[in-house]
Order: sequence, then C-alpha cells, then structure tokens
Amino acid sequence: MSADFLYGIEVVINGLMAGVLYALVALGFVLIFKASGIFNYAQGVMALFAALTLVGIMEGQVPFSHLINAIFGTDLHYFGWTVPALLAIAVTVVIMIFFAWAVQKFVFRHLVGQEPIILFMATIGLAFFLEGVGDLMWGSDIRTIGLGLPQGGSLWIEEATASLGGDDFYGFFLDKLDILATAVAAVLVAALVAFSQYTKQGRAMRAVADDHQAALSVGISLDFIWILVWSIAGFVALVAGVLWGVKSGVQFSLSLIALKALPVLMLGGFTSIPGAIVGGLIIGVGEKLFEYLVGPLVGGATENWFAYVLALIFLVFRPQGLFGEKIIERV
Amino acid sequence: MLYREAGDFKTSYAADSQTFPIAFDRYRYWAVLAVAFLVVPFFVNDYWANAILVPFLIYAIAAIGLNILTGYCGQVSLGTGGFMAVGAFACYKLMTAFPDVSIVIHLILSGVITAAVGAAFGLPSLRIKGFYLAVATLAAQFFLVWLFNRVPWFYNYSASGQINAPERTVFGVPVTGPNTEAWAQYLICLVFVTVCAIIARNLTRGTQGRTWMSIRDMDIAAEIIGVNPLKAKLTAFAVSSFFVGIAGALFFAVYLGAVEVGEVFGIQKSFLVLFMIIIGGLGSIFGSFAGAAFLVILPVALKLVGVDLLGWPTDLVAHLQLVIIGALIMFFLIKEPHGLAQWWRVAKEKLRLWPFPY
Amino acid sequence: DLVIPDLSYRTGPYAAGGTPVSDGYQDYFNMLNARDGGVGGVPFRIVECETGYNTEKGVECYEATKGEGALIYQPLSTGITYQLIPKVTADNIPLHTMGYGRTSAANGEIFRNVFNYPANYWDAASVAVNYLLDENGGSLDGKTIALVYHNSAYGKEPIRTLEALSEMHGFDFTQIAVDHPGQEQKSQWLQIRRERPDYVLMWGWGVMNQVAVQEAANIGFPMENFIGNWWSGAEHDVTPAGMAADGYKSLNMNRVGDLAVFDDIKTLVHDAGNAAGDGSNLGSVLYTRGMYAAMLAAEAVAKAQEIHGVAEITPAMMRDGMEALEITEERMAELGMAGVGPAFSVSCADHGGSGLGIVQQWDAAAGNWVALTDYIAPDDSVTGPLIAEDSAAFAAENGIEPGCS
Amino acid sequence: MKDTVDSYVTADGRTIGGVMMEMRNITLRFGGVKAISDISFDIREGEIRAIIGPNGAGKSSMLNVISGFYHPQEGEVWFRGAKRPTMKPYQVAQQGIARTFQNIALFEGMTVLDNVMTGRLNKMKVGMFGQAIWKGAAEREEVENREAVERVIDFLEIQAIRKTPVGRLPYGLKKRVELARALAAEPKLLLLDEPMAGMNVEEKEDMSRFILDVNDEFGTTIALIEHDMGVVMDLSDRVVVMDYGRKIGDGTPDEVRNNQDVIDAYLGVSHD
Amino acid sequence: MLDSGEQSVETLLEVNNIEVIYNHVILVLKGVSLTVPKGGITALLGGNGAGKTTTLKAISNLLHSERGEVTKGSIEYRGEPVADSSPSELVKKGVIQVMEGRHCFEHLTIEENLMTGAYTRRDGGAAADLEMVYNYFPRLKERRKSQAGYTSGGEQQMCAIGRALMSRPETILLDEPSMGLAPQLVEEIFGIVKNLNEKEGVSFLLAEQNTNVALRFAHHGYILESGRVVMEGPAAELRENPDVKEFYLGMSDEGRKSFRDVRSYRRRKRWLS
Ligand SMILES: Nc1ncnc2c1ncn2[C@@H]1O[C@H](COP(=O)(O)OP(=O)(O)OP(=O)(O)O)[C@@H](O)[C@H]1O
Ligand SMILES: Nc1ncnc2c1ncn2[C@@H]1O[C@H](COP(=O)(O)OP(=O)(O)OP(=O)(O)O)[C@@H](O)[C@H]1O
Ligand SMILES: [Mg+2]
Ligand SMILES: [Mg+2]
Repeated sequence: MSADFLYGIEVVINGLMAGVLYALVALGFVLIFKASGIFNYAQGVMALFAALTLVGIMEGQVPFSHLINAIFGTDLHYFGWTVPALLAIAVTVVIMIFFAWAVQKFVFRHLVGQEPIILFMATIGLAFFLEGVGDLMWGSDIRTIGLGLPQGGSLWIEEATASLGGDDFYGFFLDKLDILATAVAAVLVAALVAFSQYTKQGRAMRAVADDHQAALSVGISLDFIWILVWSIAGFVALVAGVLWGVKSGVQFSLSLIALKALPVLMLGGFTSIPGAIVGGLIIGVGEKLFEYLVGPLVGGATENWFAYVLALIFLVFRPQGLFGEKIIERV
Repeated sequence: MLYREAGDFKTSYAADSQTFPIAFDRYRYWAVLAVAFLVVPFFVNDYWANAILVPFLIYAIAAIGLNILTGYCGQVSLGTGGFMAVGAFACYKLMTAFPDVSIVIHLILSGVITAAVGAAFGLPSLRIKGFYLAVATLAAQFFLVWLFNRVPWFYNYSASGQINAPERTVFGVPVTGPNTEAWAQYLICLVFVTVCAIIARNLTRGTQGRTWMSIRDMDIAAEIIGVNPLKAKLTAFAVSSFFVGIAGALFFAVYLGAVEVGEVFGIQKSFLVLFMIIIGGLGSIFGSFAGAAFLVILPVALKLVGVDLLGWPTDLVAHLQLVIIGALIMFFLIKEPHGLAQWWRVAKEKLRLWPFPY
Repeated sequence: DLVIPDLSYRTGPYAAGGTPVSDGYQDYFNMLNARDGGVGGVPFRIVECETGYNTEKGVECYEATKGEGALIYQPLSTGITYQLIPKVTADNIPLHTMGYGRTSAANGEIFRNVFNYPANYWDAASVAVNYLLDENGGSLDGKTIALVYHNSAYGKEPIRTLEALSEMHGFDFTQIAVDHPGQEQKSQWLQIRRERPDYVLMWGWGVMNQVAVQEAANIGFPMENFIGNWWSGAEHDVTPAGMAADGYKSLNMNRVGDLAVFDDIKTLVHDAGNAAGDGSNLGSVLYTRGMYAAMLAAEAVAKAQEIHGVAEITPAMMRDGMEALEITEERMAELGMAGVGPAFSVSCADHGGSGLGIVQQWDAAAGNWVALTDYIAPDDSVTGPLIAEDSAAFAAENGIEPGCS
Repeated sequence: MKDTVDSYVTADGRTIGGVMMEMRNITLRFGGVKAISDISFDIREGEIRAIIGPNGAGKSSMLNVISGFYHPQEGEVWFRGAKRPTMKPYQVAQQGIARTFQNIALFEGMTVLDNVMTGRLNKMKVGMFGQAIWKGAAEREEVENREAVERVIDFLEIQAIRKTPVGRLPYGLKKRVELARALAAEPKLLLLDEPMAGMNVEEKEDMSRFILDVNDEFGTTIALIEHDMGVVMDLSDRVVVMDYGRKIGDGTPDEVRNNQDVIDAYLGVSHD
Repeated sequence: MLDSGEQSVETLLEVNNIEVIYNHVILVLKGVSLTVPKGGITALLGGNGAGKTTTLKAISNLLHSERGEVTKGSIEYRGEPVADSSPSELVKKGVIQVMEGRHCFEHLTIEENLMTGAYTRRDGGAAADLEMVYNYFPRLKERRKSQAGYTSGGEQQMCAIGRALMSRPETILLDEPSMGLAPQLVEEIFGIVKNLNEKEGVSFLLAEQNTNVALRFAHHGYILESGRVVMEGPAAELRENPDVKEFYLGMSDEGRKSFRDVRSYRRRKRWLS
C-alpha cells in the first residue's frame, strides 16, 4: 500500500480519536439540553472548574488563598498535605453536585418557562461567574494533573504496522490517551443512553425539555430533575476536563473546548446522546482530512471553521442534526 | 405628576404611531439629543471618548443591528464579530484604494458590503432554526476571521496582517488616524448612531418590522398569512449586517485605528453584542442603547471601585469582576427576562398609575 | 513621581505568561524605590491596569493612565501595540515593545515614539537559523525546517524572514499554522511526523505552547531539534509535559540565572511584603524578562534626567532618554544583572537594539533552563531591508516624513 | 358531485355563486398515517361551508391542504377555475385565502393592533428604502392601512385591547384577534379552524354574528371547522363530514343531520 | 374513600379572597373565594378573560412561571395552606391540573406522555391504569406510538386528560376539558368525570365554557366575571336562573334560539349593571 494512502488512514483514525474527545464535551451539553432545553454554554467552564478543583484538592491547595491573603494580609498557599487521587475525585464529584444544586436553587428555578435564549444567556452569565470563582479559588497558573494517565504514541501499534507501507511509512500513530478516552466515552454513552431512554427519570427529563409548565402540572419536580442532570453533566465535565487537561495542562483555555464541541452537537443533534458520539467522529475525521488534503492548498489552520461548515452542510439536509428530535412544525 | 397621558389625545393615526406617543417622552428625547450634540462635544476628553463614549456609541450601532436580526426577526446570530470584521476590512480597503473619497461614503459602503455578505450567510436560515442556526452562524464567524487573516490582499500585504487606519477628514477635521481629537471621534460616531437609530426605528415600526416580528413569533403562521420567509429573513440579515458592518468600520477606523482581526473581531465580540441586546431588551431600540451602555460602563466602574477606591490587586479585581458581571447577568435575567427596556416600561407603567399601585 | 503604567494581564487565556512578566516589572521598580528612592531621587509610582490581553481594555488602560503623566508604555501584546502606535505618536509618549509588537518600528526615523530594543521577531528568526547553521557546520543545505506558528499577526511575523533565509541558505521551509487557541494540534503534528523535518521552530503563545511540546513528545520528535521563540520558552510551557519535555530548546533575549539583584529584590521587596505577585516567580524566564524591561526603563529615565538636567522628567524627555540609551556589560554588572542581556545602544535611526539572542535548553529533571550558547547575532543583511521596506510602506500610508528632528 | 355551474339562492335570500374552490380526490399521508384519503368536495362563491367530523378525522389537515401548508400526495386543487400548481403557503395567501388556526397562532410578542396589521402585509407596497425614510410614502401607506384595520377592529369590537400585547389576552379574545387578522387581508376565501372552541354561548353568539356579517357584507366565502353542532347547523349552507380521512357525508345541514353514517360516526345522539 | 351519592360537607379545597397580579401591574383576580367539597364536582364558569384559568393556576401554584403572583388571600388544601408547596408536592398530595390548551409533551409519544402522568406514583399500578385510559380513549391506543406533536387537537386533549388520570389524583382541576372535542366525546369525557367522581370519589374543579354540559354534571357552580365571583349556587339552581339561561345556555323564553338570529343588540347582564 502506498504511504500516502496509509497516512490518509492514519489521519482518519486520529480524526476519530479527536472526535471522541470533542464528543466528551458535547455529551454534557446534550444532557442538559435534553432535560431542560437549556443550551448550556457553561459546559466548557465547568470542565475547567472541575479539573482545577481536582488538581487543587490533590495538591492540598488552600481555596481562595489569594483573596484571603489580600483581605487579611495572611500568607496562605498550601495546607501541606496531598490527597490521593480517588478521594480527590470523590470530593470533586461532591462539589460538582453541590454546584448543580446551587445553580438550580439560585438561578434556573427562577427562570422556569422562559424562552430558550434567556436561559442560554443565563448560562453565559454562569460561565463568567464560574470562571471568576475558579480563578479566585485556585489561581490562574497552569496546573498539571497528576493522575498518571498514559500518554504518547503507542509504540506497539507503531511497530506492528510499520511494515505495511514502504520506506516512507513509519507505522500508525495512536495516542494512548486517545485510546483511553475512547474507552471512557463508550462507557459513558452506553450508560447515559440507558438512563435517558429506559428509566422513569429519563422520560421525565425529556418531558421537562418539551414543556416546563406541563411537566410541573403532572408533578415532575423540575428541581430534582435539573439537579440530577446538572450533576451528571458536572461529572461528564470532570471527565472531559481531566482528559483535555492532561494534554495541555489545566488552564483557562480548557473553557474554550466548548467551541470545539458546538459543531459536534449541531451535527449530531442537540438532543441525542449517540448523536454526540457520531457527530464527534464525523467532525473529527472531516476536519482532519480537510486539513490533510485541502489545508496545504489554502494555508492551513482550517479546522476551526471547517468543523462548523461541515456541520452546516449536514444541517441544510437535516435541520435537526443527524439524530436530533425532529422539529415539530404544525399549525 | 408630569408623567401623564391624560389630555394627550391623538387625533390622527400618524400621531398615534409616532415613536414617543407621550409628550413628556418626546421632550426628554429632544433634550437628550441636544445635550449629546451641543454640550458633550465641548467637555469630552480623550479618556471619556476612548474608554466610554465612543465604544458605547459604536456598540450601540452593532447592538441595534443584531437586535433587528435577533430581537425583531428571531434569528439568533453568533456571527456578529465576523460581520464587524467585514465592515472593518471593507472600510480599510476602500480607504486605501480611494483615498480621495469621503470617509463617510466609505463607512456607508462598508455597511452595504457587509449587508451583502450577511445576506449570503443568512441563506441557511431558511432551513435551520433556533440554536442550530445560532451555532451555524459561528461558521461565518470563524470562516471570516480566518479569511481575513489568511488572504494578504485584505490587509494590503502588510507584514503582520494588521490593518491601520490612515488619516481621513470630514469638513477638514480629521476623524481617523492619530491626530483625531476626542470630540471629532465622538461626533462622527454620534451622527452615525443617530441616523442608524432613526432608520432602525422607522424600519421596525412599519410593515418591515411587523414582517420580521411575525417570523420571530411564529414563522409557520407568518408564512401562511402571506409572509415570504426567505425574503423576510434575508432582509433581516442584510439590514442587520448593514448596521453591524458600519459598527465594525467605525470600530476599526475611528475607535481603534488598528486592528488584528482575530483579537478584535473574535467570537468574544459576537457574545458581547448578544449580551448587550439581551440585557438591554430584545426587540427594543432603546434596549440596544441601554445594553451597550451597561456593558461598556460596568467593567470600567467595577475597576474604578475595586482598584482605585479599594486598592485591591488588579487580578483579584478582574476575577471578581467576572464573578460580579456573571452574577449580575443572571440576576437581571431572573428579575426581568425582557431586559432593561422592559424594566423601563414597567417603571413607566407604574408611574402612570401612580399613586395607585395597579 | 515617575509614573510607570503596567498594562498587565493576570487573567484570561494568557495569564500564566502575563503574571510573571508583570511581577518582575513591578518588583524591580519597587526595589529601586526601596533601595535608592527611585532614580535621581524621584520615586517611581506604578499604576497597574489589567488588560486581560484584550485590545479594547488596553485602550481603556492607556487612556486611564496617560493623564497621570505616564512615562512609558509596555503593553505586552502585539494587538495593543498596534493600537497604541498612533496614539502614543499623537500624545508623544514613548512605547517600548520588547521582543514583540511591530518589528519595523525599529526604524526610529518613522516610528519616532516606538522602541523595540533589544531584539525583535525578525532577529529571532535569524538568530535561530544562525544557531542551526552553527550546529550544522555552517550549512543548512538540503535540510528542512518547519515553522509551527500561531495563526495571527504575531505568529506570521517571522515568515518573511525565514523565507529570505531559506533562499539564502538553501534549506526547505514549511509553514504549519495552528489556529487560536491551539488546543488541538493533532493534524499539525501528524504532518510533522510524516514529513520528518530536521528542525521545528515554533512561534506560539498561551496554551498552544504546552500542547505543542506535549504533541512533539507524543510523536517522538527529537526535542533538541525543536526550538521555540522567546515567547515559547517559559517554565510553564514545558512543565505540563513533565519529563517528556526534556531537551526542548527555546530562544531567549535575556539570560536566566541567579542574578545579584535578586537578593535586593528578595529582601527589600518580597520580605517587605511589597511583592507584586506571590513572589514565587522570582528568577523565572518571564519574571527576569519583566525585570529586564524595568531595568531598561529605569536606565532610560536616568539618561533622560542627565540629558535634560531635571529630575522630574516628562514623557517627551523620556523618549529622548530612550533614544540615547546605552547598555554596556559594565553597567549591567554594576546593576547586579551581569549578562542579563546583550550590550547595545539606541539611536534615532535604530530603535531596535542589537537583536542578539541566546538558545537555552530545558532540563526537566532539574526543572530549569540551561543556556546553551552565548548571545548570537542575527543577520542584519536580511532583516535590515525588510524593516526599511515595511516602515517605508507605513510612512507612505500615513503621510509621515522620515527623519530625526 | 353537485352541478358546479348554477348559482342558487338560499332560504334567507343570499345568492351562492359558482364553484370557487374544488378539491379533487385529495389523498394525504404522513408516513403510515393516512390523514385524508381520496376526498373531493367544492366550495362555492359566497357560501358558508362547514367541515365536521370526529377528532383526528383530518379536518385541519384539509384546511392545511387548502392553504398550501400540506401538499397532498394525490389529487388536485382547483381554485377559480384553474388547477393550482404546487405553491408555497405565502403564495396561496397572496391569492386571497386567509385563515385562522385551531391552536391559536398569533404573534405573541406583538400588540393586537400589530397583529391585525400583519394581515395587510400583502397590501403594503412601499419598499425598504421608503420605509427607512418613513416620512412620505411609507407613512401615508401606514395610515391608509391603519384605517382599514381600524374598521376591522371596530367591526369585531376589540377597540379596547388595541394596544395590549396578545400574550396577555384570554383565549376567547385571542380567537377574535385571529379573526381580525384574517379579515384585515380582505380575503376572498376565509378558512376558520374551530373558531368557537373555548367560548361560552354568549361569545359563540357574538362570533356567529361576525361570521354571518362578514359573509353578508363583504361577500366573503367561508369554510369552517366546528364541533358545536348548533353553530354548524345554524350557520352553514352545506356541510362536509369526514371520518378517518374519508368523506362520509356532504350536503345541506338537514341532509347531513339525517344521514345515518354521520349519526353513527360523529353525532351520536341527535343534536339540536 | 367516600360513599358515592352522599354530598359531604367536608371541604377539600378552600380559596379565600385571593388577588392575583401578573407582571407586577396587571390585576386579574380581585378577590375570588370558592370551596370545593370532598367528592364534589364544582364548576367554574365565566366568559373570556374572567379569570378561570388564573384561579386554577393559583391553586396549583403554576402562576410563578408566568410572572404572576397571589398577592392577597389564601388557598388551603385539606386545611393546609398550599402557598409554599411546589406543584410537584401538590401532585403528590393528590391535586393535579389539566392545563388549558393541552400542553402535551410534543416529542414524547402518546404512551410516554401518559406514563409521565404516573411520575409521582410509587405503587406500580401504572400499567393497569394505562389500560384504563386506553379504554376511555380508544383513539389514543391507536396513536400510542405517535409523537404527541403530530396528533390532532382533539387527540392531544384526550392525551392531556388521560395523563392526569394516570396519577390517580384525589382532586382534578380541569381547565376547559371539552374544548375542541367532538360532541359525543364531550359527553364521554363528562361521563368519565362523573364515573370517577362517583366510583372513586375524585373531586373536580372544572373551568368550562360549555356551560350547558358543565351544569348538567356539576354539583355546584361559581360564575366569574372580570376577576370576581358574581354568582354561585347549586348547579340545578344556576341552571334555572334566567340570566344564566340567557347568557350561558343560549336559551330564551322560547327555547333555544338559532345562532342566525342573534344579530340584534342584546341586553346587558344584570349583575354588571
Ligand atoms: N401571563 C399573563 N400576563 C398578563 N395578563 C394575563 C396573563 N395571563 C392572563 N392574563 C390576563 O388575566 C385575565 C384572566 O385570564 P384567564 O386566562 O384567567 O381567563 P379565563 O377565564 O381562563 O378565560 P378563557 O375562558 O378565555 O380561557 C385576562 O384578562 C388576561 O388578559
Ligand atoms: N404533520 C403530521 N404528521 C403526522 N401526522 C399528522 C400530521 N398532521 C396531522 N396528522 C395526523 O392526521 C390525523 C388528522 O389530523 P387533523 O389535525 O387533521 O385532525 P382534525 O380532524 O383536525 O381533528 P381535531 O378535531 O381533533 O382537530 C391525525 O390522526 C393526526 O395525528
Ligand atoms: Mg383540527
Ligand atoms: Mg382559561
């Protein structure tokens, strides 16, 4: 096989893997949208916040130390202990559940029945708020996640495949982290699909998204459903934050991964959990292949916009995304 | 009480559909205009012009533009930054290609060019709706920014891809370039804002506005009663982009003077303008102003309080600023989802009923 | 007072880079205040203003501070620099953009108020190539060099220089753009893995640096053949990748190491509770750079006082001081900063300094940067004409009459 | 099928003209669901034509076919003597067909006045530039149309709520505003989908009066769907009865009332 | 459960002189009081905009999301004030509302819609009740797999009512159940109401425009005009009241008059003059 062709395949495979990482972020969006019709812009910031919290706890950092020092003139930084990873993860999950509760109690409970765009705005406000709180709590340095997750190309795969092509082919490159991410994503998606399709809470969640008022009137507690869903989304955010954070260090830019998830969402459909995965894969492959084949002709750095354009092309044919719920238009 | 409509009878339908049906409102409107045109220019200094007034006025134009699209026609767009960039680069190309033509014409032409681009990117709106459309407009945002960054023709092949506004004058007074004085900057923006606001008001109070609003409120029903949805949406995209383009051109030529496209017209800009119209009030010209004022002034005010008054470290203040702005946005939405404009309306309604509570 | 605005960014996507620079910048002035009572008996007053690396906030900061008699601006952002060039020219306040900003501003006959000594991007590109020439026994013929760059004005700066250099030295030059913010660089690094260039240069900033270093390690690119510019060579750029980053190289315009002046800063500023940050950045690459910038400003103040014979100088006098600035090895040693930068002098025609830079390498085990070379000179024959051409274009567009008056 | 050429005079002296609209063998399917199967009927100039039938019979779907929102898989629509090509709904509206909706479809964000004004959109000709300037042509046109709208508003007695946003109105008034919007278009054919739903007798009487007056004064042809048999039997000239997408009866109210199929499928006990 | 037939005097729901304001400025209910006895069917009648829907929403605490609030008066269910209970708590207590205008969950199938009605139930009897609802409304069974958004208006109305039944409520607030239903279905629905009331002791408060039917099935009636109760009494009495007869039942002295003959100007309601 020619090296070029094999490289094309390599690009596709890596595109699939990148797509999985996008999908991980998109999953959080889908959950919340499905359950409340809220387009949660804060999902990216939640990923950042969760990852920051995890690192902060593991390293035994004093939360809000900068603020406290500034007000009281103290000099606090670290407690002087470190926390084992599993415990830290558990604590972080608890914090994310608390966050879900607070979001519901102080914000979205008061916005029941509002138009989607208002809810969307509120999540942008929330994103600001959380970003500020995250910075105040843990500082704005770049942090390293010490979970010891595997990283780097898998030598085994590389060596096993090196002989496929000619001299110009060096074997397939597959990042161990990506392989891990794929496994995690598969488990998450399976669990979430089962939850939303086959449980009572899942059904209630979809009912709430359709009509807040009616959901209230049949006795569905919006509070409960929303806290539940935001908690799950918080957990998904933690997973996404950790996996992305391993690549780049935990830092502000993590919050921007939301922008990579949006075309995925759009293509897969805002309401479909499997759609998030399939959308992620298509976007991942599409943008990588485009960059590989066309990028050199137009100067590269096409991925950001091409992902959106690709999604847009799909949407023109299926306005609700590949797996999204059909938009009901009746009079 | 001054604020009464009793005795303020309308004798013609024309009088009834005027912008400020209540006499007191009308006087206030003229008073504001008079102060803005006749008083402020004499007092404005560099700080006020550059930190507050000029950005406020320019953002108000952009907000009016987006409000037409989102507030009146119901098409949420996150491509505002990209369209502003179109205006800016159109203006730059025009300014450098035709140095002898008046800058005012360039500014208007920038709007026209942006309108065409906006209409083109509005085409998918016929099929794609709601948040799907919002996200789809990001395609415009990212693509346009990439394009302006990528194609050297747009920035006249300068080494870094930055564009700089050369000096241009109106009636012999420089309004762009380094030698522009604060009052001239302010006045040209003010003139554009005023004209844009009047045009926007005229368009939205009549047939065109009703066409847009019918699409916004229920597009299927609108189509069945005879609105051509494609035409309605495309005109909204075009008119909206026209304003946004002018705002972008002013932003570049008059306010910043130099622009790096990714930094100035990035996605943050799109969000910022969207904030403005939502905080200010969707479907309200006044709201566009209120929202722009709020989001231009608030950070400055918070900074003044935090850094200058309390003497806290700047980074702490910046973080707190995020927390406070975020919290305020949520607070406002909870208190009044329809924005500052609605607040104002309710306040007036109460005032009218005063002293009776209902 | 000598008013020094500090347009810092301790928030936003680039906070990790902005914070140490600002810490170093402020700490140095504070140290001078504590130790010498400022310069020429007049203390410095620092007015910090947070820009968040955002152009509009930069403008707001500029307008808010200039009224206080600001002597010099150091905006630390290419975007803000472009904004401020016309403004400072009109207001006659000097602007110092050290190793960033508009490269052609080195031509002081056209950019009267803008200074970008001691070095600029085009110098950096040339220094990197000269270093590689040296490594390869004077010839790069047949080698390939790839440039991984941030797809923005900043990232595109070195392209022309590198193109010229590739023609001159016969190496193949490929450009690989990374879109902002640069979190996802799979395509780019797969391309590098396919094409196996001999060397990779990087013009990155923010998260792009960390991801690039990690991805380079992932594909097993030899780290010693990967050279970042001086904005891609701080500690936080390499630490997230851990041991994998060992051997990564970068340029620097200021040498890092234990400088004598750190003692003064520690005792007089940090221990006195006056540190601009939490004090943890002392001695880091960017901290040192901030401090170096402050030192150059303080020296220019002294020069201005000397020229004009007054202690309370104005921004216009400051400009004169900067234009007459002369930094020698002796002076740096005297200041407790021996060898922190190259010796250079400024003139009206040349606001760009000598353009020298070093190459440093990351030692992951020790957790510090090790200088590999002494100051390497750029090839002025390449950068000179480019500067002349670009600044002439600017002059023409803006109707500026070149000259020194 | 009835003779389509002759006009006739009703008991109360109105003249019903020739065929205005004719549905020929319409079949409409949604996936597996056959909402309308092979239905033909006509509507004559000036008459009040009722469509009745049990829930889900396909009545609303039929109106949607007439107004161009649904496109039937089979069958033809003839309007004023010509076969109508496949059209977009707004083009149908421009031909002079206006309607109201079963689930009220008002523009909730606008006032009553604006809602009714939207009915006249197709009568407004001033272009965008004219409107941007406002003074002159646009203002004149606005005032002219406003006068026409005010007449409709007066006619339907909704003057008092002119400036109220429709979102705040109770259900019954919304229905009336919807009617006003349809009337403002001065349609030749007016389609009403359950205009009396959710009204008490008093309000139904009002509504009946409006419908009759519209028919009388403007000669507007009306097709209406209604479940209140009293109203249907009293107002309409001819009635089509549908059940499960099929036509099971067509004729004068009396004929329909005594049709055994209709009684079985819909009326149940006889109503009067 | 209560014995059928016997009219209990125990009040289940009591509304005391409530005032409701929308948007801080629009006063809609100006002091409405009513009681719903246990095991009774109470009808709430009145013209458009009288405030029937608002009253029901005030009871079930659904006003909040419409920016309305109860500013005066109190509402008690089984002697406990309901102001602080969330709608879902109320459903758990046994009060469920069928909202005006259907409000089905568009994207859920008919069957899923019905199942959401059983959300608060813990007893596992949902499956049996589903069959019961399908028995009441065979049409729903036919359309069980369709998304509610694509069903006809009447089908949606059935779905909304069926959904409420699925929660096995003690009290049902029915807002215009007959709207948009074919005549024989209206009879059937009221038959169901009567059936539930008599066999299961379910209490009803129903807002209805179809006065004729409502008064035939109800035990007690209230007439609301412009936010005030203007008349109340046992249904049988109301049915005989001449004003009610004329304005709500459409009967004149000569019996039912044709809708064609109402063009003349009518008398004003006596209680408003
Ligand atoms: N969300 C709202 N905001 C403002 N006013 C409202 C709102 N909802 C209802 N109203 C007003 O409250 C009054 C009573 O409305 P309500 O819906 O309770 O009447 P109703 O008796 O149910 O009428 P219908 O029989 O038409 O349904 C009306 O005048 C209406 O204008
Ligand atoms: N867009 C659609 N997609 C799928 N099915 C549809 C659609 N529109 C209508 N139907 C189905 O077609 C049938 C007829 O619906 P239609 O709305 O015409 O009934 P209707 O006679 O108006 O009933 P009602 O009196 O209850 O309003 C219904 O079973 C409905 O579910
Ligand atoms: Mg129907
Ligand atoms: Mg009601």
